[in-house]
Amino acid sequence: MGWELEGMSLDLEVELAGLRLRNPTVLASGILGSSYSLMKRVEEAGAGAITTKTITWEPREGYQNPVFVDLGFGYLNAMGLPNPGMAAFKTELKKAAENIRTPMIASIGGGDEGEFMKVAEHALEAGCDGLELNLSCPHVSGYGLEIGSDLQLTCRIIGAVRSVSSKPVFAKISIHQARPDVVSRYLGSGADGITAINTIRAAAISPESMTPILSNIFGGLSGPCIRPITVAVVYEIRREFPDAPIIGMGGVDGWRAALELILAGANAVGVGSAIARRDLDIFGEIIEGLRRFLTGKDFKSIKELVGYAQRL
Amino acid sequence: MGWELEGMSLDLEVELAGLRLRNPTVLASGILGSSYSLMKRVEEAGAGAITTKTITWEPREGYQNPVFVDLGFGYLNAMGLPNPGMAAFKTELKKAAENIRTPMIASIGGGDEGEFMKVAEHALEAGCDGLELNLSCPHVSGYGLEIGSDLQLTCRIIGAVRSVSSKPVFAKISIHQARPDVVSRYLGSGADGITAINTIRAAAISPESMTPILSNIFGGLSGPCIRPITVAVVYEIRREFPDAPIIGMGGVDGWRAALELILAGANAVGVGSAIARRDLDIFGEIIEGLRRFLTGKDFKSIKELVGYAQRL
Amino acid sequence: MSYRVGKITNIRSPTNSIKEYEIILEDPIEPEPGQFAMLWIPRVGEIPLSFADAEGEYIKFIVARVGKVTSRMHDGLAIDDRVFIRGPLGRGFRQVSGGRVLLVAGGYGLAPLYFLAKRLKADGCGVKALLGFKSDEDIFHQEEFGRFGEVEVSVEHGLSGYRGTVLDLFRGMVRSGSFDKVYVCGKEELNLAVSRECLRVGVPVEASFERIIKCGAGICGSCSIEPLGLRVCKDGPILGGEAIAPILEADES
Amino acid sequence: MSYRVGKITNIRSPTNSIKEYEIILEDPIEPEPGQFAMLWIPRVGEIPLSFADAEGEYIKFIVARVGKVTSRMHDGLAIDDRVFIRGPLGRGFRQVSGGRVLLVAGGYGLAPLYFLAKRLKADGCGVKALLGFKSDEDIFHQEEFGRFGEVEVSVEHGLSGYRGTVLDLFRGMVRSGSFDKVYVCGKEELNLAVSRECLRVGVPVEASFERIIKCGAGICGSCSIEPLGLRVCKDGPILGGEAIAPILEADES
Ligand SMILES: Cc1cc2nc3c(=O)[nH]c(=O)nc-3n(C[C@H](O)[C@H](O)[C@H](O)COP(=O)(O)OP(=O)(O)OC[C@H]3O[C@@H](n4cnc5c(N)ncnc54)[C@H](O)[C@@H]3O)c2cc1C
Ligand SMILES: Cc1cc2nc3c(=O)[nH]c(=O)nc-3n(C[C@H](O)[C@H](O)[C@H](O)COP(=O)(O)OP(=O)(O)OC[C@H]3O[C@@H](n4cnc5c(N)ncnc54)[C@H](O)[C@@H]3O)c2cc1C
Ligand SMILES: Cc1cc2nc3c(=O)[nH]c(=O)nc-3n(C[C@H](O)[C@H](O)[C@H](O)COP(=O)(O)O)c2cc1C
Ligand SMILES: Cc1cc2nc3c(=O)[nH]c(=O)nc-3n(C[C@H](O)[C@H](O)[C@H](O)COP(=O)(O)O)c2cc1C
Ligand code: FES
Ligand code: FES
Repeated sequence: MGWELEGMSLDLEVELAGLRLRNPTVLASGILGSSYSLMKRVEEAGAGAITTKTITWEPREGYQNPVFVDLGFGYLNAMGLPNPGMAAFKTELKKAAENIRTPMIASIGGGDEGEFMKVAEHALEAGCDGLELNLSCPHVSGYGLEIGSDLQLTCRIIGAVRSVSSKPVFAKISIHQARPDVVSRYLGSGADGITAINTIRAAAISPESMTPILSNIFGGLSGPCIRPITVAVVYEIRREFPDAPIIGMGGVDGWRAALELILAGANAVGVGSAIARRDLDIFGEIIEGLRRFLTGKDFKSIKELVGYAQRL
Repeated sequence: MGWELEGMSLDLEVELAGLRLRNPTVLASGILGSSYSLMKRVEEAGAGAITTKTITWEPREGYQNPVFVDLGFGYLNAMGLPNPGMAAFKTELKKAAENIRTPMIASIGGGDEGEFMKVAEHALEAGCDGLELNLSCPHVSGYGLEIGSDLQLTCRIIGAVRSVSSKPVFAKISIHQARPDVVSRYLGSGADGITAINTIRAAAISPESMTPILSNIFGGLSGPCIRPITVAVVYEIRREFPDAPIIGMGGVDGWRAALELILAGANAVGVGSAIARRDLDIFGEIIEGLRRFLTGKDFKSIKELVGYAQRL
Repeated sequence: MSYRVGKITNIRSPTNSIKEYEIILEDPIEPEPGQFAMLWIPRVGEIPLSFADAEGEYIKFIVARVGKVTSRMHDGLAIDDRVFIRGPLGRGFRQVSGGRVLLVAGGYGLAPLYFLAKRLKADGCGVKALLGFKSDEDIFHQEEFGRFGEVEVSVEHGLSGYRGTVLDLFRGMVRSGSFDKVYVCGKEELNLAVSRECLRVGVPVEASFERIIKCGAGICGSCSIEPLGLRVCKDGPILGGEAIAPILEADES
Repeated sequence: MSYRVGKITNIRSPTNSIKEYEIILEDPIEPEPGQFAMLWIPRVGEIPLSFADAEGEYIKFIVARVGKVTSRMHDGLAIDDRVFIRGPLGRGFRQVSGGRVLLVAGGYGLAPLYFLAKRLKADGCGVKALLGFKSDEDIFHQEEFGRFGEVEVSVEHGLSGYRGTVLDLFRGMVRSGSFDKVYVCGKEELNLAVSRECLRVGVPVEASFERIIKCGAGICGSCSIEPLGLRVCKDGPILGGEAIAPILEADES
């Protein structure tokens, strides 16, 4: 591509498994990444890369309301992977591939190797710049973490998708897969990078109604409250795998949080549920904050900060 | 025992694997349970049961400061299981056994089966009313979760301690062991009940210093922010094991939080790091709040509420 | 906590398919007209409802029987029952102060406009409301609107008021050129038709849109309106002429 | 966030083993005399220090060279360096207003008493301070205390002031009966001996205690004082006569 994205400037630019991002912010999967028009808005807000909502082969309705709880310190959601299915999503992906210059990573969901493969192939055909395998959604039966809990199956899926993909493949993991031995197997099976972490299985009960709040009872916890967990996961993966491309996500709610994950070892940081409180302005705030920090500390590039907290 | 504890009243009384608690509050392990005098204060504050700090055979210094971070929505700690070792701790346990009427559960730490056995035997000799096996501390090498990650070893330890104990044995688990298959193996190996959950491995990095805050880098996350995770764990264990005695802990910071865990399925609730903000008054506040709730809703006993949120 | 608890203090059934719920919350809230709440009925579901009124702890919802949750509400809710709400959510109407204002409501779309009329009147506007219904039995809230200004009612089949759609009634009226602002809430076709007309004659307009609301927090993407990806729960539900123009264009093409 | 960031604006070395650090924080805090902070030096450690002064964003610590962290502070910290603090922690002195007050300090124990003297003087108390040191070269802060009242200094080996321990100096003084309250901060033996004397002659007394502080939040149990399990970081560091009496009893038995 011969042109430069607006907002591209050397100080914040990062390279992620071959993708070139104008800045280290990445829209997290499941957040506004369900149509071309929404992704376009996210690009305009400044995101360095955009991940789509997880796409399955068949359309999925998702769960009944309530599907979302704002807990103050974080959020609980059980959307149930609603999406129009690959056939319908492909139209959006194609429009996005044509009109969005920020790298677009398609999040792939599947209940077995075959579904992962089919969805991945179509996503690549539609022109996405990378794939993220959802091996970690903690509240959809037959998908996500239920696949991710089977190490052999997961490695087979990673290997199979890798073998058909010309674009980088990220394995998106949960807290339960955040162990050096598991990550090592994922990388060994062909994952080009790691996205960490997905939401953590959780629930909320209202004392007033004496019932669970989510219609699905179980959901996933995100937001600031999981950031310390994300920091530990990213730190440890970076320590064990000095060269692995890592998208750190979980609890980024501003530039300080983004910086914390970068210092721990993330090459790029996902922005997800914080948009509920900060809206799309959060991308600009993170970008500005990181740039101010770099300047104040006399660093030339954000790349110098990746894993900086590990220096002793 | 022929006498009644002050504050014993039928409405809040619970039975926990044979232990009779005047109310469902339990002091969590590692919180003020390191000397007789502190445990006495906790009894006076109203606790229904008291868990000691985790005791190892040899004395342990613990980690250097900083060991504790108040994150607002929760707490991060890496104490490093400091304790004076079983020989010195025994004096405190004996004083406590003589002078404290609230059931006292000794938390047992060990790096192998032998250490668990030795510490357990001495704790029983000293007169504790129950044992809790720490299989889940997430930041001490060779202890806690490092033992708990080995299912066979863990089951052997549970079985061995069970075989020498006249008192109930609780297996204290982390989020990673909170799976029906694992819990089922623990119960099958002889655990009388489950304590869930321990802190979650986490870390914090200061953007100002660009270093980790804890001297040990990794610590455990506790407090309100992990409550939704605890609720899901307790709910799921209760659903799968209708009769298992469960001490739910993680994020209890008042009566509403305690009630949430009880409605999810906990027979008793641990109170830990919330004492940092609420001090010992929190026991009275929980007890009063639960009593008011029972009265307001015309329930006769808190036992009726255990797992109530699972009714459909 | 995530939800505020409210207690139902009054229920009215102005028509067969509409119920009004008066609710007292534990704490006061300050919604703007046009904003909405997610109302959760435990074990039943959660739906978006516009504030039809609000004052301190007091709020009112006007609910049409449509499907699962609204039917369970109509059939099951009683005075003293508790409901759970989160909100206020979304962006409300941008109010003008002073001037002549026209409100156009289709059916239960009058809910946010009633709340708006009350505020506009207090701010010194001259309010005229057009309320459209299917038939005579569906008419409600005519007198209530009367307290804040003029009211005209239209029915498609019946004898009361104007005979026809509220859109027809509106068309005749807006060309008079005597309104400084038009607010509309009804089915999407009504919203778009009224907006198109206003854009044509150059009268500022705002309309209240509906989509399936899930998160209500602007993150799940469920409530997006094409072609610009405006989220009903965050960028809306009230959209102004500039935001509606591209929707009209997409609609026409 | 967990820590407040402070910037060192001034460092003084009144003696070979003592340094005073003046620090400006980003936001003002309001510690009471007797309260303490946990001071974190990244990559070095974190230790408890009493506020020796505080006013808005300005705070002062007086630090004796003792071991690892304090030595690294003495040798490594420079003006403009940043430090991290959490606090104020613990319970401070309960101040009297009016009356005659005696302060008894052993070495760097004068830190919280200096802050207290300043406040007491402002509240109209007549302040007398006894500052005990090992030898002539250890004397510091004598003039500073002079601003708030009378000062007497004791040295165990040397020529300045009273020749002996500050305890001996104190003993002679308290029997005069002319003090309404005694505050003491020094080694545990000094605290206990002074308290014992005060309890005997019936003068209200408070002392500042030290234990190993880890969590600083009252939960880890590290800082417990026997026999009652009082936590220095939460119930203290300042304890009054009633709390000290059982410690004295346990000490004697
Ligand atoms: C911002 C906003 C404000 C609203 N204000 C009011 C109001 O004040 N009074 C009122 O009566 N209604 C209002 N509605 C519409 C109301 O939310 C729906 O009628 C209700 O959700 C239907 O729920 P149900 O379970 O009864 O129907 P369902 O059984 O779920 O479905 C029946 C029909 O309603 C549609 N529908 C379902 N859920 C929604 C939803 N969340 N949003 C929009 N359409 C839906 C379905 O597509 C289906 O065609 C509002 C909607 C929005 C988006
Ligand atoms: C509430 C409180 C207020 C204090 N205020 C001041 C003050 O204003 N000025 C001042 O100079 N000192 C003060 N201290 C003492 C100061 O905290 C210790 O001197 C310091 O922690 C020693 O750290 P180090 O790394 O230099 O020594 P280390 O190398 O850790 O140890 C040297 C010696 O000091 C003891 N010690 C270590 N850590 C502590 C600790 N956390 N608390 C108590 N003793 C310890 C050790 O047992 C050892 O004997 C205070 C202590 C407390 C508890
Ligand atoms: C409403 C919502 C929907 C989500 N949907 C998906 C999804 O479809 N696929 C996926 O891999 N992760 C999904 N996630 C997880 C996020 O991508 C992210 O990993 C997690 O929320 C942590 O980041 P945060 O704290 O910034 O939100 C979703 C999260 C939320 C809050
Ligand atoms: C300072 C601190 C020390 C702890 N020490 C132990 C311990 O020794 N053994 C153990 O099993 N759990 C220990 N825990 C975990 C608690 O017992 C509890 O499981 C956890 O903190 C969650 O509960 P909370 O949110 O109420 O604090 C410790 C927790 C804290 C905060
Ligand atoms: S309902 Fe989720 S974005 Fe609007
Ligand atoms: S230092 Fe932990 S209780 Fe005081």
